[in-house]
Amino acid sequence: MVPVDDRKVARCRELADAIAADVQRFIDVHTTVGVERTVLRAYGVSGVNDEGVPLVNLVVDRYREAGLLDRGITHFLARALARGARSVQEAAEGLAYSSILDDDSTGPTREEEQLAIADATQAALDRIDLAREKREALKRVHAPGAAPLKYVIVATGNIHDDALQAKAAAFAGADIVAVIRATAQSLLDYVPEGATTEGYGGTFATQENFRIIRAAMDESTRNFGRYIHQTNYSSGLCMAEIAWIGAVEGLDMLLNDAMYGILFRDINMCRTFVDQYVSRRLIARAGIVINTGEDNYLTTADAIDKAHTVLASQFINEAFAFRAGLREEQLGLGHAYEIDPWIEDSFLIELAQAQLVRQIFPRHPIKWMPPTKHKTGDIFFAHVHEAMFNLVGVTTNQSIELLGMLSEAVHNPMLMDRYLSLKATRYVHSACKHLGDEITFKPDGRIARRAVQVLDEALAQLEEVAREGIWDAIGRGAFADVKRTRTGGKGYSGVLKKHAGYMNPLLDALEASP
Amino acid sequence: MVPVDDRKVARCRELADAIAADVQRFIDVHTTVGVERTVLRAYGVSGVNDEGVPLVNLVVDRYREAGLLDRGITHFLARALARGARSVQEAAEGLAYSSILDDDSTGPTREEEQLAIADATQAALDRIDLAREKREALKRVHAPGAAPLKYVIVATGNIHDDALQAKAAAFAGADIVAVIRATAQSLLDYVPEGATTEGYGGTFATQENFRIIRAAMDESTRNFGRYIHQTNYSSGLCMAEIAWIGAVEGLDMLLNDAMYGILFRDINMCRTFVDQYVSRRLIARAGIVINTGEDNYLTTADAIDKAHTVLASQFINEAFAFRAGLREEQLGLGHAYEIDPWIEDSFLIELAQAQLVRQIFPRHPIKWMPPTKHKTGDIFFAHVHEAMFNLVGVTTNQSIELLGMLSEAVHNPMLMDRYLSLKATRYVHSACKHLGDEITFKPDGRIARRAVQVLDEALAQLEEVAREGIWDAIGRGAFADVKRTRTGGKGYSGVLKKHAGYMNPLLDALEASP
Amino acid sequence: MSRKELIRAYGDRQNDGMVQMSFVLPIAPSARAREAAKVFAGEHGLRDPLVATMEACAEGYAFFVVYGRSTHAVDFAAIEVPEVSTRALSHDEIESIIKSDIQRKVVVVGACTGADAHTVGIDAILNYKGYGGDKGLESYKGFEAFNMGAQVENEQLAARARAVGADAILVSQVITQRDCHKENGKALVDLIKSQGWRDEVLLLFGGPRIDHKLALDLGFDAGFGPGTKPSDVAAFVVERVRARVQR
Amino acid sequence: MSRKELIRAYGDRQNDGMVQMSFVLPIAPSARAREAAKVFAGEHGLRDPLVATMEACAEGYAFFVVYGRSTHAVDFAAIEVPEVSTRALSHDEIESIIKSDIQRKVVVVGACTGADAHTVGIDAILNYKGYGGDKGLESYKGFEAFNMGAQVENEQLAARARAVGADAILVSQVITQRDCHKENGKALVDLIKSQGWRDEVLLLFGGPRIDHKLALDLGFDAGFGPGTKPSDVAAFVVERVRARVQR
Ligand code: B12
Ligand code: B12
Ligand SMILES: Cc1ncc(COP(=O)(O)O)c(C=O)c1O
Ligand SMILES: Cc1ncc(COP(=O)(O)O)c(C=O)c1O
Repeated sequence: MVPVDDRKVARCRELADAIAADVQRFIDVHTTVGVERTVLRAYGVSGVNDEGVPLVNLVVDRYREAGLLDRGITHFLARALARGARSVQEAAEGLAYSSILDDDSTGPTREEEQLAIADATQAALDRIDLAREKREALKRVHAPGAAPLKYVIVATGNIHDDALQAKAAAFAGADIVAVIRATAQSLLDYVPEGATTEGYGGTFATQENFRIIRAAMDESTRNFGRYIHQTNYSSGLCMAEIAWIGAVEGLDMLLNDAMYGILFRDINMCRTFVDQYVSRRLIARAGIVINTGEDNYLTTADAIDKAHTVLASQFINEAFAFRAGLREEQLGLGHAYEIDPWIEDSFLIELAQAQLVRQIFPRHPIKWMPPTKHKTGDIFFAHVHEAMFNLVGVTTNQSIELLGMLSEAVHNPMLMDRYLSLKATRYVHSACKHLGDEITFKPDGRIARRAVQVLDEALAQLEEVAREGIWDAIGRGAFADVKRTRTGGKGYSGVLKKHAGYMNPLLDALEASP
Repeated sequence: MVPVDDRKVARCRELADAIAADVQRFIDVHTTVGVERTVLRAYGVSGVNDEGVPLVNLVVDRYREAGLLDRGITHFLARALARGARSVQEAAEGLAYSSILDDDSTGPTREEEQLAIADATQAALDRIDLAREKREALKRVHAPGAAPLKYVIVATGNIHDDALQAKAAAFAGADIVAVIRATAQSLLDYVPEGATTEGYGGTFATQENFRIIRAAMDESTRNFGRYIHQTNYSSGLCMAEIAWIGAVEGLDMLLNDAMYGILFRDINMCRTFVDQYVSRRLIARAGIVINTGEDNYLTTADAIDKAHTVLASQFINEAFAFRAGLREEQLGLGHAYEIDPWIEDSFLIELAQAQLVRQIFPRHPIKWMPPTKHKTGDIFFAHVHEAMFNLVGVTTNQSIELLGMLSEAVHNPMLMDRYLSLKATRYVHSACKHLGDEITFKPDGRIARRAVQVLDEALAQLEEVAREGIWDAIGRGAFADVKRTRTGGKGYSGVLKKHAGYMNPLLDALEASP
Repeated sequence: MSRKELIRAYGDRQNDGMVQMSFVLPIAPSARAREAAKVFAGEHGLRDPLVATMEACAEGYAFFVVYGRSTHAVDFAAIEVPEVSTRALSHDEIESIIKSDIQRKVVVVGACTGADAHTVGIDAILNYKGYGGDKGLESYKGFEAFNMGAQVENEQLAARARAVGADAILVSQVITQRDCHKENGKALVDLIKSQGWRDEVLLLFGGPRIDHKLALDLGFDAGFGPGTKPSDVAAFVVERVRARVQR
Repeated sequence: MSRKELIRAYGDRQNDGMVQMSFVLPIAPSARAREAAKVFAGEHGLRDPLVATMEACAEGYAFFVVYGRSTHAVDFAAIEVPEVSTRALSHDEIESIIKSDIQRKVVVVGACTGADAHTVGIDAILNYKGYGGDKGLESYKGFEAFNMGAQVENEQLAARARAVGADAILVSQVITQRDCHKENGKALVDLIKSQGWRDEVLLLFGGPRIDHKLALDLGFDAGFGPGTKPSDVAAFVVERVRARVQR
């Protein structure tokens, strides 16, 4: 245990809540093209046109171009249903392709609309609940492994190789498998369709790809008698759509961060804030665990000087998540072992941070990322570096451990890299199983002092961010040493102020969820 | 810190002292061919005959065969000198080759003998002292690295490759370099001569080879501004001779154990006990640090069940060493990380042992050996396994750390293996530099309980050994699960009961050393 | 003709050829699999291959570590690689060359192009902060540096460079999966060529898997790999720009 | 003719051939050294070799890690290895075969020969305690096992085996530097042949670097490698002795 002043922690939470409240006022009166597409998907709209453009995009774009999207796409869908469309799909096709556009001038009353869409709304919620129940049932039969859960990525670009590699990982002891997304997918303003076999740096996140991996992991779960979690990325311009797909395809976790897209993909902040909110409403209902991305800060900023920005951001991410209905048990707050390994006592500094995070967020499934930035092509050294990371993980009882790969500085992990990493991690976790229970830190030693320092600095930063507001804070590079402006970045044109008559019964229902 | 009951420790020392006292009574009245050859070497006798047999062997064997060796070879050497031999060498050649054997019937008086040999005795002591002073002078200019000192082995079989590899090791951060001995050298009853280029499993220990490596390490010391220690093996049938060679060639350490040869080379125990005593008398004077071999026990016996035998043996080795005039600072007591890595909490068990040994022997330069027995050909895993070993080493402040090699289960270490090992060790030692200062162990936790258990078991074993005497204890397999008999094993015929007129002024002088 | 200088791998004894290999084969562990691994290693020219480990790393797949004595040698005397031929210059020397010989600001535009979002490398070169204590191009009075950041399309980059009259374009590529960095880099060169102003601008290529040779092959003027310092880049650019100005 | 079954290394995508190599070359790190490492790797048949690291590991020596796509394939269908052909037998089955079919004690003599002092392996096979829960030959009523321990000369071993009328001699060799195990093993076979009683005795060879194929090549009847259980050895010996007795 490191010394943690509860009053400081409480004050951090208070400040983070104020920061989130400010943004929430913006979120509540805005929607985005991504949110509207998500709603369509949730109602069951599917398919693509000849050029591969999803129907949900065609519909949403058409009504945005017509200046009507601010009423909510559900409004138009409901009108079409009220007017006799035989199904949601038919209604959506009409919205996309029919020669005349619904200009919202005459037609059904709001009550008629609501009646027309009510069943579809319930069906959408049922799909989420069903997927959740299915997952929970399987977990009851095959319990997950012990914490820290061992998380590995596969990233061949070809979903079939991914499935093979994912099963190999499960064989070798993985508890969580992520299929890394293709390099630029987060900047695509649509979700590709179908099983995909070409991607650079990863594989496209598509509904079919999610299914393929889910089936593979369910198979492994049964084979190895241990529940294997599946995860993917709900960040980028399709944050909410992917959250929906993940929710209904039985994903267990999603990378989902209130600010990652802003900082690391230069996505507009207004867009991201609205999208993250809606995505998290879905995630909350689905019982999915999110993984936040503060670990990334230390890839661009210094891991020692800027350690406190990770903690400050974790408080902010938490505040946003609470506002979207997530429970603490769903918050896999991220941090990382990115200190230069050649700094004296680097291990102690890391231990301090990991222990601090653990104590401040005791019920949260903390996500703990391995060294990446200081990795070089010396794979042997990298492997040792990771062992020390594993040791901190098991000693401070981190929940979700992304395993380091000895080839980190070389290529996306290969079958053998993952095998070696899992083997070494199993060893360290087992050999040091009760180390954390056995040791205490000197009350005023280097580790304790470092923990106090990081909390103090995080508190100071939160005071400052609360004073200026998150918009300006990001503007001056408060996180990850990256600066972004309120109206800059990708996807800003997809943000709309809600019309007084904005309709979104699905979101209403999610917001009313317990 | 682990709980250590000082009374139990005191009792262990008392028992070990009694065990050694019993053996010392035997030692005091015996000599061996090895001891006598050592004396000749010390007096400056050198050279080999046409078949490569050293002159010292020829002399000693001749007088042993004649049944006269029990008077001490010095007796005959002194007589030859008193009778007019112009030099020790000439005297020795006479003893070896002259057609008439000195049957000790008539001749110089004891006083004349003493007078004749006195200068040579002083010269022998001076050689040791000079080598020691030279070493100390170099160390004053170039201080050794920080503890744990990083110890690596080279073992190419060819002394010139060894020198190259030794320098490479120093370049990569080694503090101590050992040239491993050729596989069967310890069973040779003579010391080979000259620079050697063929050896299996290692390189012959010869005086010339020692010189070549010393020169290489002095060069590295100056190049890197860090004192590089040289070590070799003083075990086997030539224990005392090699101790002498090491003493005058400026070795810093010697593998030297009171019982290793008995247990692991099936060398007769009477022989070994006498030889170890004389070898240690030389070592004491030379200021050399010995490394004992208890680590080996865990290669044949189970590292968890038999951990206490290591501790018990350390007390015994210490008792023998004290009787030979060694100081605590010269006692590199050995132990090893040989626990099956796949046992849960294996790291904790090891931490307990290492900490216990550190506390019980606070002034001793503890020698800490890496995992070997459970290594497999998975070099990547082996590398991680060693990282955990390094961590225990730096945390519990071991003094001399033999570095593990990722290729342990494959071949004698190669250049790259040593490089990688040194690099990884530098990292762990630096990243965790003050870890030991920062943590305390739960007073009644797993680690503390394990430490108490090991000390208790060692005490019980010492009680038993003291009761039965070490001879019988070894007879029933008390150490390393190996059984040996008092008159069995190699080299027994080289043990002689001293005659009433036994003469050995060099040993007398060493025994009189402060 | 130069003298041969054959070099071999070195493990234990000079020229013993010792190398280590690891790989996965799509077969489950067995005596036959072990033999297959030996044969496989042998095909690579390893004599006496020793299978140090064979482990099931997935169903139907085995992981192998093999040691063996490589029979191959390389004639080191015959190895030639183009090296970026600039002498190292200090910050002050660079400033003074610009001041006295170029007599105007040297303009550079940099970006991490295509789908690549790894800005740390290009930032290290351009931003004031620099890399490993060596300040970036922004810190030079004589440079005007524009850093367009990540995921910049070649078209945008070319347009911007032209607009500001860049002396040099700095392209960073970190992602290399299936050689996308090569395609991406070459596409920029081709674009600028097709626009007809290749001769007016220096093209620099950089990233962890880039070397000078590769960059030249792709049509750049220079390539910079891991560990590049901003001053290396600055020195190269000013020397070339000076030569141009003085021509 | 059997169908070919070509296998390649697998990293990321089926048949991508990805392998990792590491080695030391007697040259200091430099751009030329990096290129030399690439060429060296290329000589082994690696396509697109990527030098992941190049580090000074000694003065004038560099350590390299290289990845590349191996162009080699192995026809798995063509791989044949002799395997010790005994079915696994339980302790009880073995005892009962001896009792009913051999009807006398089976005598074995084991040793670790030459300069080799690694007794753990032979002890694991012979001593009561056994290996990994599988009890050693001493634990069988039907076996009479003599364990001569370490550093036993071939002459001594042969003499002892003859003296006790051994059915089988068990030789362990752990040290393999410059193939001393092969020499040592072969010398024993030759000795017994020259003494004219090779046909009367089973010769078993074992150790971490021994396999059945090697043992056969050296003139032994069987070879046993890492992980051998005492019952594997017992089963082999009784089956062979039974066959002999029944002949
Ligand atoms: C930091 C990092 C990230 C950060 C990037 C943050 C940022 N804003 O840059 C984040 C977390 C966002 C990230 C994301 C991803 N990353 Co990344 N990332 C890294 C990491 C850990 C370090 C890279 C780094 O910053 N190095 C430090 C800098 C200083 O070094 P450098 O780039 O080599 O630059 C130096 C020189 O090369 C040179 N230089 C570089 N550019 C230029 C240009 C010029 C003109 C000149 C002269 C010189 C020059 O000068 C610099 C100073 O010396 C590497 C792994 C590693 N340890 O190398 C992976 C790595 C590069 N990433 C990788 C991947 C696959 C991704 C993702 C695609 C993963 C995914 N699917 O989600 C994403 C997507 C990113 C995208 N769209 O590009 C792979 C690339 C594999 C490959 N070879 O193709 C790597 C190798 C990790 C891996 N093993 O999988 N990543
Ligand atoms: C323990 C050990 C020692 C102990 C030996 C104690 C003893 N009484 O046995 C000690 C510390 C004394 C020792 C010393 C040395 N060792 Co040593 N040692 C090892 C170590 C760590 C483990 C070996 C072991 O016990 N394995 C466990 C047993 C159960 O496995 P096994 O032998 O493979 O046996 C199994 C099978 O092979 C089979 N089997 C074995 N024999 C037989 C025989 C028959 C007939 C059958 C059927 C089956 C069978 O059944 C067994 C059960 O499955 C290895 C490294 C390693 N991790 O492998 C180095 C190792 C074997 N030693 C080595 C060396 C070089 C030495 C020394 C020469 C070093 C030196 N110069 O000082 C000395 C000298 C020893 C000598 N003269 O032989 C090298 C050998 C290199 C090589 N390939 O040539 C190794 C590989 C270490 C290294 N990398 O340098 N060593
Ligand atoms: C929260 C979060 N989202 C997404 C990603 C991956 O991003 P992308 O798919 O946008 O490259 C990461 C990267 O690690 C992340 O931390
Ligand atoms: C104390 C001691 N002496 C000697 C040796 C080496 O012995 P030898 O040279 O007899 O093989 C060892 C082995 O590690 C040892 O621990």
